[in-house]
Amino acid sequence: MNINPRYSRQTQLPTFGPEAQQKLAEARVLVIGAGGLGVPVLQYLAGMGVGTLGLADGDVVSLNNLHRQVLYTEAQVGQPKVEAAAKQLTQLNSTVKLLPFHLHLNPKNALNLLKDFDVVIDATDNFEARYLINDACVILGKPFVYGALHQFEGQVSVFNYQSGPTYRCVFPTPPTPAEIPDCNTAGVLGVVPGIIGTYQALEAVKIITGVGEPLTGVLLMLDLLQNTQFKMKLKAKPENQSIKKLKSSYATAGCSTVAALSVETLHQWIEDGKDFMLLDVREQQEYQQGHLTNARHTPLSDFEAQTRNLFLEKPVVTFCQKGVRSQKAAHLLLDKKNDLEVYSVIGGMEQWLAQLGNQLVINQTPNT
Amino acid sequence: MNINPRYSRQTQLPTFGPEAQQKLAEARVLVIGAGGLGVPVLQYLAGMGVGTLGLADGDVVSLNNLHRQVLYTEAQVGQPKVEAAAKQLTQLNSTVKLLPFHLHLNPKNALNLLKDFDVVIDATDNFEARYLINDACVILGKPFVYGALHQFEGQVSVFNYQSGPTYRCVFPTPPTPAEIPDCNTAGVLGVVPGIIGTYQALEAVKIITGVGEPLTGVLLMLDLLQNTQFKMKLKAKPENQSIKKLKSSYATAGCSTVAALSVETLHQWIEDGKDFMLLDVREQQEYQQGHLTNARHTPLSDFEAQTRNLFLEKPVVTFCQKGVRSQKAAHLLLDKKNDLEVYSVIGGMEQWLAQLGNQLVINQTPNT
Amino acid sequence: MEILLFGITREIVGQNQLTVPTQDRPETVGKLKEWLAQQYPALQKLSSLAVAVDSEYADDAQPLPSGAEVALIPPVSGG
Amino acid sequence: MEILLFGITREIVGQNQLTVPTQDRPETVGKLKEWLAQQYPALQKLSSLAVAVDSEYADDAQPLPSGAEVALIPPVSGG
Repeated sequence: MNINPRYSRQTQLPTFGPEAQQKLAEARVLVIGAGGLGVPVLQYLAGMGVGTLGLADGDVVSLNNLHRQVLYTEAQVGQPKVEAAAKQLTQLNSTVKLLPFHLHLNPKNALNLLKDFDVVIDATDNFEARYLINDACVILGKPFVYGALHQFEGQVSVFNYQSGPTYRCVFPTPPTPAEIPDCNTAGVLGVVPGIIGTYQALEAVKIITGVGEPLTGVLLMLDLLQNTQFKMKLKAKPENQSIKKLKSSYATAGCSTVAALSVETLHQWIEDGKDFMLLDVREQQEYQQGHLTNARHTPLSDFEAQTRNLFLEKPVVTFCQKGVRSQKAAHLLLDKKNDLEVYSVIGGMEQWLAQLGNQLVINQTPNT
Repeated sequence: MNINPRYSRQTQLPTFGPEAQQKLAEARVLVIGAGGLGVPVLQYLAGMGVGTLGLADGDVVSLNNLHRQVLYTEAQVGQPKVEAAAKQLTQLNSTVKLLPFHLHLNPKNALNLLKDFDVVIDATDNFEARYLINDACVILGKPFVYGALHQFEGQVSVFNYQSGPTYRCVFPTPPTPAEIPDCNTAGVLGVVPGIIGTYQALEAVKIITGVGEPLTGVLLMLDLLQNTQFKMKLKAKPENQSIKKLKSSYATAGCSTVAALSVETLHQWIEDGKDFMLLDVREQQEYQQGHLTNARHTPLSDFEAQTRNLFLEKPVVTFCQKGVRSQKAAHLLLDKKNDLEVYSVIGGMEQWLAQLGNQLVINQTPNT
Repeated sequence: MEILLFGITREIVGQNQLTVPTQDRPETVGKLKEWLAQQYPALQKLSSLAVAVDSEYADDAQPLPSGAEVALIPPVSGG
Repeated sequence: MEILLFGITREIVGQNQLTVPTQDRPETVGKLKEWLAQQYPALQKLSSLAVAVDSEYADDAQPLPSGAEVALIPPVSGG
């Protein structure tokens, strides 16, 4: 067995050894969510030498992510998280095969995305994604490591492992937004997802290597303000293990998310010929003064009528002058179809002109 | 009160709010050790917005650190950890004042170093440093957050906080190396110090902000293989709270460490006029072919005699052709004086010539 | 009977723990939920609320012995 | 009497837990240490070994009641 000096401190652990290291090297792990939980999971799994590490996230780095998403830099604000993360993680361990997926998980892409991995990490921050991950893992027979938090409390468990209980065996149905705070609105102390995420990384290592006791059949609750823990033993319920098909939508009304898109990424998407619909929601005069080459004009003042007959199937990118109206338009679209993949371009036309000049701009009149 | 949008997710926590954030901004925290424990402590304290963050460590980044010290990059191997860490942390949060100290803590520098900080984090990996930190904190009246680990077990506590118990109230005297594995020789699974370090960061936040219950008067033991925890209530013993003076040495025989030094840092030290002794341990012919301007010739073949009358007081840097003999020499010096600050230059003369050419080299003859 | 609270149930009740008076002691988990809904109507709207009895997940039909340690565990979604 | 083991004491004893036979039950923490030293001479060389009795730090003189839960906690230095 090839012993890599890089991992010497792990392989010299009597209970770990080169055998467990080899299992890590052969493992394919998918981390869904590259935020507060995903960052420590990714950092430690990459550092420890997981061979293939997929990372899926549709968001870009925001300044108010940095207090807890300590992998990113101020200079990466506005960049897609998976790109930023892959860049950082490669510098930490260039021997890990990193597979970044810049997307929001949805019922159309989930099974295809998950099928190539051995272990899935649920590092998301909303119920929609959590129930979708659960159902997809049950259908595909993949174990997944669950982590979630509320203020100073955390929950960790390993679900769907060796016929063990699933997430639905604890919480059968998704709560509505009126019941439980969801979305990206609750407060989080920076280090709390750091603690929960490191626990998740360790559970992934246990599953992959067989070292230790994975948290299967148990929900671990951590109260980090008081440093107490509580464990609830779980029972597998057959009706939750026999899911055969995903639901068409997992959206809990009112809690869909608009992803932010940087002008660089938009430019890249156009150059790459990515299949999406670009909606320019500015008014007639603004549009005529200069618009992107492939933008469809759907002014916000008449948005409902303008979009009534649109076939909302592919991802939609909304675009305006400064990035405010495009947010509103994006939310209007989500109200129509709550599992739509929607992006709003940060800074809009002004940002585009500042960073990319007249590239791909039609009818731009000089500022006089 | 100034509300920084960067920390919006923290300040919107009802139990935290802008007041706690302001306390973080005003806090001065010293993290001793920038290794497995120190890295997560530094990442999260910097991310969360601690105003002044000192980091003290005398080591350089090694390849076999990267599995658990996930802040560093492969390109930083060989650089002093505190420099590498400061560079990374500045990119995460440029508003934190970072104070890097490239040194090994010793009884001469400890009190002066610690006195300017409010809270100390013991993120070291040896008993020598841990007892020294304890005693220095008791003398100066500073609380410190203790974290340590053994295989898959971790210990966390807050010591010397508001007249609470100290480290010596649990473990009165340092164990000898024959009793307990120490030094940098035991195995560590990458994510285990990640979990303990994030707990330490949270305890530091509790002390600084007054939010939650700090782990004072309690030793928390985590068994991470089985996900169990055990708490031992502690009692403060007056004899441990009345320490007035540091011991002259905390070294536990046989467990002193040789720090690695890069040629760049050595060059910097010479340029800066830093006060240290440079010993070239190569043989006569090698030395004559070219040696650094301020190197004293003490060949390894006659090392004992050559160094018998040296006054070993200031830091010593050992230097050879490739970096192997300098390691041996460094250990011989430590056998003579086990609290000596000793560095061995990585790659020796060959590395110097490759990176710095003939700078500061005397009598270099061309390779013919 | 003591009931440990977690997540949103702490905020609804306003404390980390709750005591059910002896004379009210419900016989099953289902009856306990009814009692809770009466005392704290906001708890009623939690469609997925796990109940642990002596540290094990319990269905509504499960009896509650007199010395049982009960915990209310709602789902949480943050990350 | 059951004794929980941590750190190096697990390696010395070879398991995570230890049972003291009823007929041997020591009366104090100090006597327990003597008993342990006899059974596992390697434990004797631990100069700093904390003993918890019912989750509280205990000095050698502390009596050991019959139902006591004991834990052996050695210092650890890794980081």
